[in-house]
Amino acid sequence: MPDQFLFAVEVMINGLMAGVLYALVALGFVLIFKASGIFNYAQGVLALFAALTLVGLQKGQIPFAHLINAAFGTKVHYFGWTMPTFLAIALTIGVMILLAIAIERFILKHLVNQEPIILFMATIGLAYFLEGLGDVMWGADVKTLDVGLPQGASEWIEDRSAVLGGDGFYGFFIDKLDIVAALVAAVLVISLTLFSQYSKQGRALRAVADDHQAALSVGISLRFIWVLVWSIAGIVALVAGIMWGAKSGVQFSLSLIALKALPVLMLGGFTSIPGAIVGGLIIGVGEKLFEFTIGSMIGGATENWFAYVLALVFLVFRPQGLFGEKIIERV
Amino acid sequence: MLDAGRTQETLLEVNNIEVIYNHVILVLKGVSLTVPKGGITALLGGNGAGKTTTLKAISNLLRSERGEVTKGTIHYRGERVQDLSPSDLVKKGVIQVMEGRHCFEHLTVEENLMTGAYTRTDGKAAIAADLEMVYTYFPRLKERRKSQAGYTSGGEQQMTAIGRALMSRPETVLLDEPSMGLAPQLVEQIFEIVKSVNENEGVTFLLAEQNTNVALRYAHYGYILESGRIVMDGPAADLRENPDVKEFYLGMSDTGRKSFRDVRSYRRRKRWLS
Amino acid sequence: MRDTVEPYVTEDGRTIGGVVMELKNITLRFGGVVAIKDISFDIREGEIRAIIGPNGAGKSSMLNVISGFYTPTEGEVWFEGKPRPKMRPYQVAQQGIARTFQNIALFAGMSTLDNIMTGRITRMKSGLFSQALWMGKAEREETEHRAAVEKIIDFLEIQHIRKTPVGRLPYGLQKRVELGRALAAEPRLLLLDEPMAGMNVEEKEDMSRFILDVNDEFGTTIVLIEHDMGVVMDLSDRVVVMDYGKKIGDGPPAEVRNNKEVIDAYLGVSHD
Amino acid sequence: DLVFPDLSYRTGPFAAGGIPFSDGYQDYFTLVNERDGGIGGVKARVIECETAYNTEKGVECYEATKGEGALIYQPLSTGITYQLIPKVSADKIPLHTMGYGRTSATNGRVFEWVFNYPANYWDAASVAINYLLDENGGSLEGKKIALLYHNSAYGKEPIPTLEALAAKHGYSLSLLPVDSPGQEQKSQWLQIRRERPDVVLMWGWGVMNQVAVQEAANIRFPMENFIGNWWAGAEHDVTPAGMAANGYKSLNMNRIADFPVFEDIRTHVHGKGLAAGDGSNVGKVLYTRGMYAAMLAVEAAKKAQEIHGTANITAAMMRDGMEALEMTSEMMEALGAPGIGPEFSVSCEAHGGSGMGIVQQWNAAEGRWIALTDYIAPDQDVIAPLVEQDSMAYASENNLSLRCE
Amino acid sequence: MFYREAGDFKTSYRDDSQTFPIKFDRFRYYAVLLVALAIVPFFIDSYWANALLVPFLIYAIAAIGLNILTGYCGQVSLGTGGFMAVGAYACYKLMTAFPDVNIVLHIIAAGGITAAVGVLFGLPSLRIKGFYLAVATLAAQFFLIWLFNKVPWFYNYSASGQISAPERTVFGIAVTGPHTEAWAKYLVCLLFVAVLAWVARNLTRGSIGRSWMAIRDMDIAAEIIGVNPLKAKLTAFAVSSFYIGIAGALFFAVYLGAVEVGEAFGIQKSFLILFMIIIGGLGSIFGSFAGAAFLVLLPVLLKNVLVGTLGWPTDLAAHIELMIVGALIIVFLIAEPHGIAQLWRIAKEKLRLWPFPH
Ligand SMILES: Nc1ncnc2c1ncn2[C@@H]1O[C@H](COP(=O)(O)OP(=O)(O)OP(=O)(O)O)[C@@H](O)[C@H]1O
Ligand SMILES: Nc1ncnc2c1ncn2[C@@H]1O[C@H](COP(=O)(O)OP(=O)(O)OP(=O)(O)O)[C@@H](O)[C@H]1O
Ligand SMILES: [Mg+2]
Ligand SMILES: [Mg+2]
Repeated sequence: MPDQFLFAVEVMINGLMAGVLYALVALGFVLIFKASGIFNYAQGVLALFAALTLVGLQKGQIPFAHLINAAFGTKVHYFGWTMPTFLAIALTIGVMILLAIAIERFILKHLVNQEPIILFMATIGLAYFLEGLGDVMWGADVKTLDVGLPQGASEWIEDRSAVLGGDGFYGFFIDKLDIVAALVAAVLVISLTLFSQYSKQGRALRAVADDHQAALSVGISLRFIWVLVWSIAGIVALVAGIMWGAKSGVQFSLSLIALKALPVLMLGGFTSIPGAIVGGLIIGVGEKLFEFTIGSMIGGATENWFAYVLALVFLVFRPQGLFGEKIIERV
Repeated sequence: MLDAGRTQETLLEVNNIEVIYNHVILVLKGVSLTVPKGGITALLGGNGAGKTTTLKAISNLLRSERGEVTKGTIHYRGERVQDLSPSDLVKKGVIQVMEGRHCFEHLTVEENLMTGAYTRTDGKAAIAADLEMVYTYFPRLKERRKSQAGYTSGGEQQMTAIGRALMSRPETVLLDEPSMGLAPQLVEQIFEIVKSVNENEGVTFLLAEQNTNVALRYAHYGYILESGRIVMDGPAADLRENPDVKEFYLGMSDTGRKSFRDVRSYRRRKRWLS
Repeated sequence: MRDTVEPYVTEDGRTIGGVVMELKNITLRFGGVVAIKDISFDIREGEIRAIIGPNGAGKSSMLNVISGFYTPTEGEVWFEGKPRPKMRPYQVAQQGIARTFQNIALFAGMSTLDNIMTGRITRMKSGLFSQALWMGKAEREETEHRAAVEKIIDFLEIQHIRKTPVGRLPYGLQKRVELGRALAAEPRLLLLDEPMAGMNVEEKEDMSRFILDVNDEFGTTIVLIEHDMGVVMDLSDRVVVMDYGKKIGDGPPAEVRNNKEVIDAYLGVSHD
Repeated sequence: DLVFPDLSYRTGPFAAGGIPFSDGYQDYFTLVNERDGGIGGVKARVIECETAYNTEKGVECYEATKGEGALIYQPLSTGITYQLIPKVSADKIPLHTMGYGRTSATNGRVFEWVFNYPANYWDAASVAINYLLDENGGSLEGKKIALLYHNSAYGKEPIPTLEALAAKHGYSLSLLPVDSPGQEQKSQWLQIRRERPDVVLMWGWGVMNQVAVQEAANIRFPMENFIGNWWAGAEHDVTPAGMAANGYKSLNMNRIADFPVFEDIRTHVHGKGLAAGDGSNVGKVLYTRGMYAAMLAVEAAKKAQEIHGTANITAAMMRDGMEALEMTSEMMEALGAPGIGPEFSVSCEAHGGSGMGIVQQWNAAEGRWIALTDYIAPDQDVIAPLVEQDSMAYASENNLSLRCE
Repeated sequence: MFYREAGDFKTSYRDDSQTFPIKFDRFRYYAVLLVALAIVPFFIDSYWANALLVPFLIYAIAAIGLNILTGYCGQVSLGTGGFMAVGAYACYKLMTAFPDVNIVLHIIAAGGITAAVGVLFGLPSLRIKGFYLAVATLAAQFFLIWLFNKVPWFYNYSASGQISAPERTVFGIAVTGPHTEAWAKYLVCLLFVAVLAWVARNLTRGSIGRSWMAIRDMDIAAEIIGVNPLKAKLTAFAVSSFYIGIAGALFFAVYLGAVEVGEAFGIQKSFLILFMIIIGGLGSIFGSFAGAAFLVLLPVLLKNVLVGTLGWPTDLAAHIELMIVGALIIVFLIAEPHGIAQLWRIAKEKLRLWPFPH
């Protein structure tokens, strides 16, 4: 059945696209892991926070309005202006950088040279804090995010590919938002790879991940490196927040996209930027194809666990992930 | 005091410092020392005497180990440096080679060396030239430059760590146990390198060593540290002649070198302080 | 003991036994790097066998081969007269081969006592249930082994740090604890990788004393890697010299010391 | 005073739905206090407790408030409802689960303390099918209907009913589960696109709704054939998709209109600065529903006062009031909310109300829901046996003897 | 001044390796146990039991279980929720299939079944290490939840897919079902906690515990020393899952009485319990209690203060509560990275030196 085959292809293409969206979230994790060996649990919340800030700025929401109203009995909500998108994005980036500075100043600085699990824990504290802060600042209702990204099926592709199949086939469905996401992801991955592999800062970043103390001893300023990567991770989170927020509105659940990124991260390797994208693509295609072929027979909604099982299978053969740095085992 | 090694201005001055780890473990109980510019100063002492702690106090790496200097002062070129960050100190020209190598495992040997030049701003060419210099000092590293440092042998890692420090064009190097785990030939070689860097480039060294024998041969001045206190200091040549140092740090008896086989009919040393 | 070779008399007149272990044409490669190139030598019952050589020569790798952590690319390890089949390191340990590590590999989160008790793990047999209830066998066994471990603690003079977490100990003491952990296994063959690196003379003397005592009192066969030529010359019965994966000398210390090739490759100047 | 705990959720993944409901629920009690001086002269006191839609926090809230003399619980969460059913039965406090919770609790013979009027999930499923029957000239023979559901107890509720109805009306039903929270629905919508069902029904909550509406628009599924249940039909479910959501339909158990009671709320509650929340939700779907819930509680309390002849009623009396509740058009008119819900009456056997619902449609240009139908009755022939079966199983599992006999 | 080892000499190795070598600690422990067993049950009301103590005790069991795996054996697991679900569903199936067997046996058997499942999902740990291992356990988490949600046999084909615990008694006193008294719930959980904590303590001080810790601290060295990694890791998985299974069974049967799998045992639960042991202290049984207390009691306390005492709006209070919990976690970590247990230990060390500063 050629149609069946074409459907499978369609599912694959959409899997690839979904994978790109996962990878966007995974990328933020990778950056921070690479630079400090920190498994950043707060990455999802960071995306939420960035998206909330963006929408809040765009719509001219008064930050902490709820708190102010509760404390002073006032009734303020909006400034009454709306901000042009690009300006809002620029300001949000500014906020993310400030946040990175604060994170370094109040958390990381005090936790130099601690074991990974402790740093992981600190990011959990951060996640709680940011979640609360985001809510207090901007409120917990669903917000519509509109930065002018195209949405919906690309009719151009749909029309042109419809001829491939029979009557039951309507052409390939590809979401325009996904195409934008893929382009953005490609740019991000390439530039970040170049940055970390070939620049002096990139080298310093990998050095920090290996050994905090030694990095300090050769004069690398941990504080600077951390502010740098957390800023970049914040910006990546903003990108992820925009892409996901455009689909679902901005709300608490946005922070749960981190769960979609975990298997990607593990499959690709915690330390590899290209790994994040390749991992994303494999997971995206794998889970969608499985749901398409077998999942629907055994009751559906298999994607969540299948992503992990797939990652697990890969890890059994390569315990450091596809592109992760080999775990050095020596005595 | 004799003037060996003290002929020039004082570069580093540590004044009566006390160090506490984890808020409870008192390790240094008032250590003072001075390092003259252009000299090689050795810090000697047994295990756990506090050599590493002293060096880390100077380079400000203590904080990351939950240790702190609770008393006393540290001055570098007359300026108080206790509150600077380690990277500021590197910019001022003080770099530490840490005990136990601490190479960046996942970076190649060459990348490790390049991180040493992180704070430098004098251009790629100068850095490349220094890289060549390090390779001439340590030809073995050139052979292994593309290997991940995590997979190189202990000695190779030690060379990498020293080379990495030299890459920063330091004014003062704090060298912690450079000879540990190195083959005898290489120990000599490394000290020769220290000496020639010291003489040719005018780099000042403060080195903590267990290998008293070699250290005192190359150093100008020595301090002996025990249980967190300086118990003796003097020009290296004098220390080498001191009978106690001879017996307990150099392993010499009146009749030349003692055999390790004879240690069993053994007399416990006396401690200067404990 | 199945003697494969006649007993052997050392320089200083001590008699040592037959061959316990024989390494036959060992080659070890990591990708392009050849760490060990076709090396053969034997280890005799009760001797102190030193391995020396420049840094990166492959000494530690050789120890790793013996303790089963690396599988040689080519060649065989014969133990007690039989070729040893491929086995996991813990199985090798169960055969009575214990070791210390070049970069201290203590269990940093545990106390000195627990670290040394871990050394006896191959000898402790009580099951999960009896341990869960801490009755009968488990408790008896624990007390018994504790007594044995206390002997080692006394022997190494580390009573005062019995309950200290080892992560906090100074380097020299950590090395000593590591030795204790290896000794606790009451091994037939004890492998020591640079046990005295980073020690001053006094501490080396202590360590030498322990090594000699173990060798004498328990008749433990010892393989020793060390860079301090004084120690090697004084303690060892026979010395293997390696240089970048090759064997360049093998024999009693005095002989090795004067070997031209060894001097060039390793010693630099002749030591006495 | 009369205590009405409000187990709300203003944080967590479902806050968007929890906030307006709770605002409406609380504002109405405040209104009754401010305008009428309370219920039968006794002030109502609302104790709000945040559950974050989390069952454990729900239990904590229940335990914390029940000692205050709580008269009725309205947890707005199927999960918490299941925790509370045994607890309220033991503590003898009525539980009202309006259009959610355990469907078979509609059988008052088994569930003495649980009420789910005016309608339940199975009613909803049947109302939707009856609406479709109506649209399709009385026959669904050969039609393909897909159910897109939240993969949880809540989402699975309508399946038995829809299957029974499929057997009756001859449509084919395909099931598409979406895992919580439901941000990724690509597979499901690609499948819908392939299979082209005539109608997609949705049992969603939280972010799942928003994504589904967006994805439906993406594949250009005809919105008028996409029908959500009454928990998938609020403003915030459709606004993120913008104009693309135009035409999306959903069920409702309460009509949306500019009821006179809102004016009262604005003057007596918001005007005095007593609004719950930020006061921006008046008139929204879930606000109206929350207010309706409070209205039903107040009416039941009045009934209880009437029956027992005391203004200071207890939880047990409240239950009696609920069981005797009768909502007529006149009453609703008098309350300033004409036609807000269907007419219904509660009895010892029947705790489930009439089960009627309307279908409404989103008009994106005007940004409001427009009712398409009047109250549609469910098909009790199909539902009643299912209820009987499930509630009897519960009774036998828990050794309950039947009431009302 | 009482807090000294001095004068408290040990004359046998047995005495020396007991749980509380210092007399004062020993007495305090017995005192706590006595109060918990003999006094609290007479005063407990249903709020204290259902909202605070019962969840605290159950989480403490789960935390001890996870601490055995993660804190003692060093294997990071994010499958706790899934394993709790196994315990809960196993208990449910057993309760409904064998109504006449004592519930305590069901709970223990549920632990046993969970242990078997745990071993199965522990197998990949032989190859996969560190945070990567989390993937194997996450696969368990998501797969198990999916399975219990999807296969009607597990929930006895009930319409909603929820499971509810029927009433069961011990010595004629109801411990599950709606008519359970607060004190009965509390006491059942307390006894399980007491026994399980004692067993955990025994396991961790013996040779099995040491082999776990050796694997945690340096797995390669441990293997070369003679620790069989397969055995060590799998026993850790088994014992840990046993505990978690029991916690799951109690959570379902005694505490909540009815659960829906995705809601009660979702990934959030796995994270929550992991947070507990990290905050409490990895590799410490006391830490498991401290962490469980911190994360169960603190939010309730904060809520009561913010809403009850200060009268803030509930949503604002909930948000601020999140911020405070988050900030406190960070503050704790900065003060002492090794958890509350370590803070406690340092406090004791200081006390021992008191009045001298060092
Ligand atoms: N991070 C730490 N926490 C607690 N105590 C420490 C820490 N680091 C070192 N110490 C203690 O401080 C004392 C001095 O240690 P230090 O490392 O300075 O000695 P050292 O002279 O360098 O010895 P070695 O020759 O063995 O390197 C030792 O007793 C050690 O146990
Ligand atoms: N796992 C490995 N992978 C790759 N290369 C390795 C590995 N282990 C050892 N080597 C290489 O093999 C060579 C021998 O290493 P080994 O550690 O045995 O040296 P060594 O003789 O012990 O030196 P040292 O005295 O410095 O400790 C080194 O060049 C090292 O880089
Ligand atoms: Mg040192
Ligand atoms: Mg070596």
